[in-house]
Amino acid sequence: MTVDFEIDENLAFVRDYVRAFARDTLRPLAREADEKGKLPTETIKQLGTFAGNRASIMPEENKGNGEKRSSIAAMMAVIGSEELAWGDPAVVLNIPGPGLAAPSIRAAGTPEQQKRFLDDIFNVDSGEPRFGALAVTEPQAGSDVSNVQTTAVQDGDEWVLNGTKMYCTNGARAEIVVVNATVDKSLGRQGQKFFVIEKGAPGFKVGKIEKKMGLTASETAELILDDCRIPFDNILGGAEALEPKGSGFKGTMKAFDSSRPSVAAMALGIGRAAFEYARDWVSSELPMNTSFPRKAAIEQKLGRMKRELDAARGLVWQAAWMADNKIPNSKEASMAKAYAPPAGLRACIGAIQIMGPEGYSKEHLVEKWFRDIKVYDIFEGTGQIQRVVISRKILGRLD
Amino acid sequence: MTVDFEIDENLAFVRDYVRAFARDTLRPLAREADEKGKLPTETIKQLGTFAGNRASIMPEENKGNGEKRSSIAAMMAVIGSEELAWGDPAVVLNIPGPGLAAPSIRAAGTPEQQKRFLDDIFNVDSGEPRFGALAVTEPQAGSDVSNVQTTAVQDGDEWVLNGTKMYCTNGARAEIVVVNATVDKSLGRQGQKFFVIEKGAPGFKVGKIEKKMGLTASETAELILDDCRIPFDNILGGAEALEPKGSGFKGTMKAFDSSRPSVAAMALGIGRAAFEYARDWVSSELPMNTSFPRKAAIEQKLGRMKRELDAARGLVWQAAWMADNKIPNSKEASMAKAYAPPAGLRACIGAIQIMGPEGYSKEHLVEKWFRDIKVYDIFEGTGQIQRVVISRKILGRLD
Amino acid sequence: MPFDLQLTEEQEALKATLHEFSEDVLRPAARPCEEAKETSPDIHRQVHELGVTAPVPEEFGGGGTFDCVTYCVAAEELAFGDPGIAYQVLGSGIAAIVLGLAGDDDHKARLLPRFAEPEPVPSFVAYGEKVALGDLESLETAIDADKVRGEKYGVLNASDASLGIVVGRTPDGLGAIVFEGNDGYDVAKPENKMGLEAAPTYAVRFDDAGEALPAGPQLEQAILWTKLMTGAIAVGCARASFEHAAKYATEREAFGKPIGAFQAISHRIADMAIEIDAARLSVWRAAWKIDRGEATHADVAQANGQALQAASYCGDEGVQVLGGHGYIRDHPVEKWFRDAVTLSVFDPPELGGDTFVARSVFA
Amino acid sequence: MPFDLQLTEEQEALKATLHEFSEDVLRPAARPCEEAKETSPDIHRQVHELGVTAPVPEEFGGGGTFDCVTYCVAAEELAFGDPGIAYQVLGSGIAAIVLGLAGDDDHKARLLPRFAEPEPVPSFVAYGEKVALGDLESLETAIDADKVRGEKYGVLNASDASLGIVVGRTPDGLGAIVFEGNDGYDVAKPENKMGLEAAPTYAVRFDDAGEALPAGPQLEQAILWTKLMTGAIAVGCARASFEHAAKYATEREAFGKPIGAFQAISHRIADMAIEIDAARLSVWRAAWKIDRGEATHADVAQANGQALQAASYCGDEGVQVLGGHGYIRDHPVEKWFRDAVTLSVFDPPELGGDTFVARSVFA
Repeated sequence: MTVDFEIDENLAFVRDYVRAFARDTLRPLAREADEKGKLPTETIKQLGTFAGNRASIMPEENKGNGEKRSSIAAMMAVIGSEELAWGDPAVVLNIPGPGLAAPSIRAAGTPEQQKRFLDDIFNVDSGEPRFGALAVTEPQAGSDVSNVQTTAVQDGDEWVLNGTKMYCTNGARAEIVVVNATVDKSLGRQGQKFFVIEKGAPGFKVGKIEKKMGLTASETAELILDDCRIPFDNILGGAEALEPKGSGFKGTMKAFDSSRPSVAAMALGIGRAAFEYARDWVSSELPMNTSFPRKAAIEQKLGRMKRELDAARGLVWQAAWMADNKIPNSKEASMAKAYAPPAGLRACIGAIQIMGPEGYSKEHLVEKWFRDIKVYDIFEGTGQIQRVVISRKILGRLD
Repeated sequence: MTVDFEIDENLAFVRDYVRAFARDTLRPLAREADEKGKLPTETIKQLGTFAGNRASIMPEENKGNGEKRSSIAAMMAVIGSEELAWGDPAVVLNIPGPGLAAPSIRAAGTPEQQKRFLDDIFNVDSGEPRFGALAVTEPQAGSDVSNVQTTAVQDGDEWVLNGTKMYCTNGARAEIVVVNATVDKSLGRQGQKFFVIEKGAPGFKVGKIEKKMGLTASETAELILDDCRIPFDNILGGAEALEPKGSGFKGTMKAFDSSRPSVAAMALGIGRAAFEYARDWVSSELPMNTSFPRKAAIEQKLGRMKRELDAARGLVWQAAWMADNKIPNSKEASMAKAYAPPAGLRACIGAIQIMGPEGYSKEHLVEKWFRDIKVYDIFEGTGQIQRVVISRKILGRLD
Repeated sequence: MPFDLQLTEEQEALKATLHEFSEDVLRPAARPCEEAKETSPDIHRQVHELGVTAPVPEEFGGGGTFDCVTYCVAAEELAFGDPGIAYQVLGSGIAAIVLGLAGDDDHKARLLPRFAEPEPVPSFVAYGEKVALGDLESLETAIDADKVRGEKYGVLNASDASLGIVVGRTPDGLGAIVFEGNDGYDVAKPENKMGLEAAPTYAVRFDDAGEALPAGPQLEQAILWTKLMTGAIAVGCARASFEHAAKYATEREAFGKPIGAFQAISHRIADMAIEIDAARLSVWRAAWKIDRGEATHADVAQANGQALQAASYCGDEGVQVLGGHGYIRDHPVEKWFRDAVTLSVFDPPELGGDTFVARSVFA
Repeated sequence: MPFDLQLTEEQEALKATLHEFSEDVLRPAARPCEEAKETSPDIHRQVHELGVTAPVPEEFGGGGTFDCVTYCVAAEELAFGDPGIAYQVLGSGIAAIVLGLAGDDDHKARLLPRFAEPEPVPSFVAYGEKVALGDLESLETAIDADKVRGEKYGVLNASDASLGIVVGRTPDGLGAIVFEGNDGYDVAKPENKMGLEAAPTYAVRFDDAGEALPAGPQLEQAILWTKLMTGAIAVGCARASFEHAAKYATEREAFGKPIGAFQAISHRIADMAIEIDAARLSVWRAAWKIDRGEATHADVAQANGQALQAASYCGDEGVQVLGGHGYIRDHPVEKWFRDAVTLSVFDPPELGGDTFVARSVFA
């Protein structure tokens, strides 16, 4: 063991493979998908086939491998995520699969639930693309995830859920949606449990599909639970989850923890895409021997973009490496998540300004990456929340 | 009345006069005073003579003109402060006078107190330099000025004060020191009153003289009140101050409010000194036709320094103009105070980096200005406290 | 008069009128115009009627002109309503200002009355280029007598303009050529923008003769006024984000309190307020110098730099304060952020603007 | 091996030793050495004995050498103790590293054993110039065969050095000339610095012949190692400020709570932690590339830029968190801020460093 910044051949293979997929398959779909706000079903199917045939193109983590992760799983996840987002951060969310439902089911589900909700549904080749989703956010609870209003009441061998969930990626077309709901308000966070809602459950309605600043090609749905009835067995962890020490809020939130480095890696990938695009544009459109006063400023800006993106990659890889080596990384995961999205955003804005009127134009992709990236500083914990996590790890809890 | 960025001939006269004084008298004293940590007594006397002969070189505000301020008093204060600090921010604090004792006495003192503590002491020409001081900060209460530990207990026709004050400018040599102390802890802030301690009062001791990062030529003293006895009449506002609606903490703190634009102006003056010094150094040492890659970066940095300093001046003048026009300016005064010191600090660091090994050298003054300016973001309310003030003015009190 | 920030009564009244108009007319029109990718003729006509976008002296049948400070006050207020519509309506009228300031008697008598008609004139003043954006000294568009050759970006109304002014370099300095009708240039392409969509713009190639405006200080100040329009709009855009975010911070609760009770939010609100005031004062100062005929490229670069920085900062923080709600189109903050960054390409401080400021300090 | 951030057991042990040494010896020595404007011989000797500042291969009588990553780990730890003393002791020994990496057999056999003696060798490696500070490509110092001519700044030990290496440009690239004794150059003046005062430096004029080190990739990597020393020290300096401020934030109370309970403080603490980790990783990456013989000027400019930025940021915020207490010399944070800004002139990202990074991206 010694400090080594070279990735080994396994990781390099993943990176190169995913990079090729991102370049050849995702990137060409980006503009049209952004304009139309979706991909043609046929394309989604094809993405599914590509992805299904080559399991390795999806980072391990997104496949919800839970305890089975190898010692480079987190590194694979961040390297793959950077490349996929570099290809296109919205199109990639259209690749069929269980998505964010997987980590929570793997983390808290019984073996039977893992088989039923993940293996049975997603490993079968139905010919139709299948999605899973996770719905945590509510209209009145963004960062404050403990303040959940959705309720779950047992009624015989069923649960009856009521509430509204927002910002659910692929929520409208998902076969299964994992939601959190409180079974006992008096217990606070401990009273929150996770449930799997299957498509077509009575009382499960799709509300509006959000119109967003960016990531438009990704479906973001509002989900309404109006006396939504699901089998009793759909509580994650089964009946044991209801016991005082049952797996609940905290356990499942840990699944989120491990996704922070990957989300940061995606922001890094978007920022890198913008940096490289601007660099190439400068090479071809603005020969460095011109005498424009802007030339030197552009050069300096590109250097800063690279420096900051490389710094972001350092933080992302550090967090992933710790995860792979079973070193607690909550602080470092938040550091990566706090740093990479703003660094990526600065790279996108820098790229737009470097390219000037071609930067704000939809003729090029940098404007799209700018619109896409902003949400990476918001979802899975805002930059503010990350700093709360980091400072508590350093200072302890003082308030 | 219309928008006009030109200062009129009165203000221009003050600016030019103070600028000449700053350039010819203060600046030449700067380095030696910094090295020795003080000025020779003879020099202090001379400064006092200069200043006494030309009342207009001290900003009106520092003379504590209270209600008598003319409609350009605040503008005079900020313009004068910028120039004086440009000359030297530490040497200028050695100009004899009542200093920060004046605004509090003018704001809260009875006419008799104003005569006794200001006019009688400071308007007489004793031949010896005379100083006044204000002591508010305590070891355990920096920003939290309401948490004052110093007590004042009435004992017959005297007050007995106990406590320790820190960071008192000219405190060791002051003829009078204004301190705040609590007469009744149960009343909170309302129980705080201000008192005038005269030199030689029994139980009044000077503690250590602080060694500071910068402003070394200015005396910063610890003051110890150990059963310090002063006449009953030395409570500012007289006996009436003890009545429930008596002038106390809040009223006197308002005197501070009016000093924020001047403190911001001083930071601006220091930053401008550094900017101009670096600009002139570049002109003479680094002809702009050299091909160093640094050239363009230096140019850009100088431009940014100027832009930010001019922005700071806009905010400072806005706050002063509002004061002169009796428009409540608490928010704008804090905006100036929050913005100017960091802008000035960036200018100082930028100047050091532009000048490289001559920047960090004591051969030039920019390193001194860097050391001097940092405290402007701390005293008279840290940048954090200013943002508390600003956001409360905008959002109301939410916590 | 000493230093003064007091608006005149007329300016205050105008500001109040425009503020109300912005709230009542522009805010509701913002999303529809954005989606239509143009400012609807009806909205454009309503703004035009207010008389602030294309001022014409009374002698030419107009409602009278005003100074650049007043213009910046008005532009901020319109942009507070919607930066995209403001960009369209102000940019469509600014040719009147250039003609009024820098045209000869014939230009004024012949061309200005059109702007006094109830119907807005589709017109433009084109200065930005692909690389030399706000950089008037590096323009590659060449003017020789009445001939102009070059390529401009961000040109409003180019597809149907009945009057256009193009800025370029003559052998001696800045020059400008007037085109009547839309002969004399080719629309290279429409610009499909990520922001300011209510103001459709075009890339345009010029290679023909028109009428030269008299070169000189008047023309230079008029062109600087045109450039400063960007900064004035940016201040309004910044303020829109700021006010929305501040209001939201008092209403939205998390962890049992309004989010504005958390310093991570409230201190950013304070910083937004600081940036806005700093920017406005910088813009007003440049405007005041234009009114005195003394503005330099550096003055306007400095003002625009400060204002574009404020708009981008407030745009970003405006979205951030709203969190997920800021990212969806139900709230306007995501739009203002896009508008701000789109505006920012015209004079970004870090990519040229500050260099101009620096060059002035060695004068 | 895949990507790995695990230090070896030897590195961990060294780090622990140096940390303890820093706490026990360097922290108490920091202010006295600063006031004396030199590192006391006793302290210098104690650090020298640790064997990390002037590593000499065993064949030349030393305790063995180690890689650049290890060096950066050690330098951070010493700088955590005191950046000024660290600058003096590391800078006094780095000639041994340059000779070991880039000297010919004669240099090694003749010169290296001196560094293995118990007494530290007063020596220097001089590269910085008045304008071209960290910019190795713009050096004006000219080397022709064994002759060197130019002026260097920030040269340690110049008044009594028994060995010095000066870096300059040959017609083909980077070159270095070794001087034994202190002939061959004139001390122009001592530099009276605002920070790093325990490391007295000088401006020095070179105009004489010495012995040329063999030019080539080895020499280039060795010079980059010398430059990277600045970044490694900066990380330690940043961490010193950070840890002091974090501890203070848990102890000092205001408004009834520890000040770390206020987000205005705690979120800055978080930002300091982020900057430090980002800087350390960047420095380690450049060191790892030096160890592979693959480092470029851009790699080191990038690492130094990140590290110097972290040191200045943490220095500033460290003072700010302590408020008035931060400004007085009773606490060390004001010193670390001065040290950080002094260090920063050698490779400031905004004044050249980022430009190098950019040039590498067009390769």
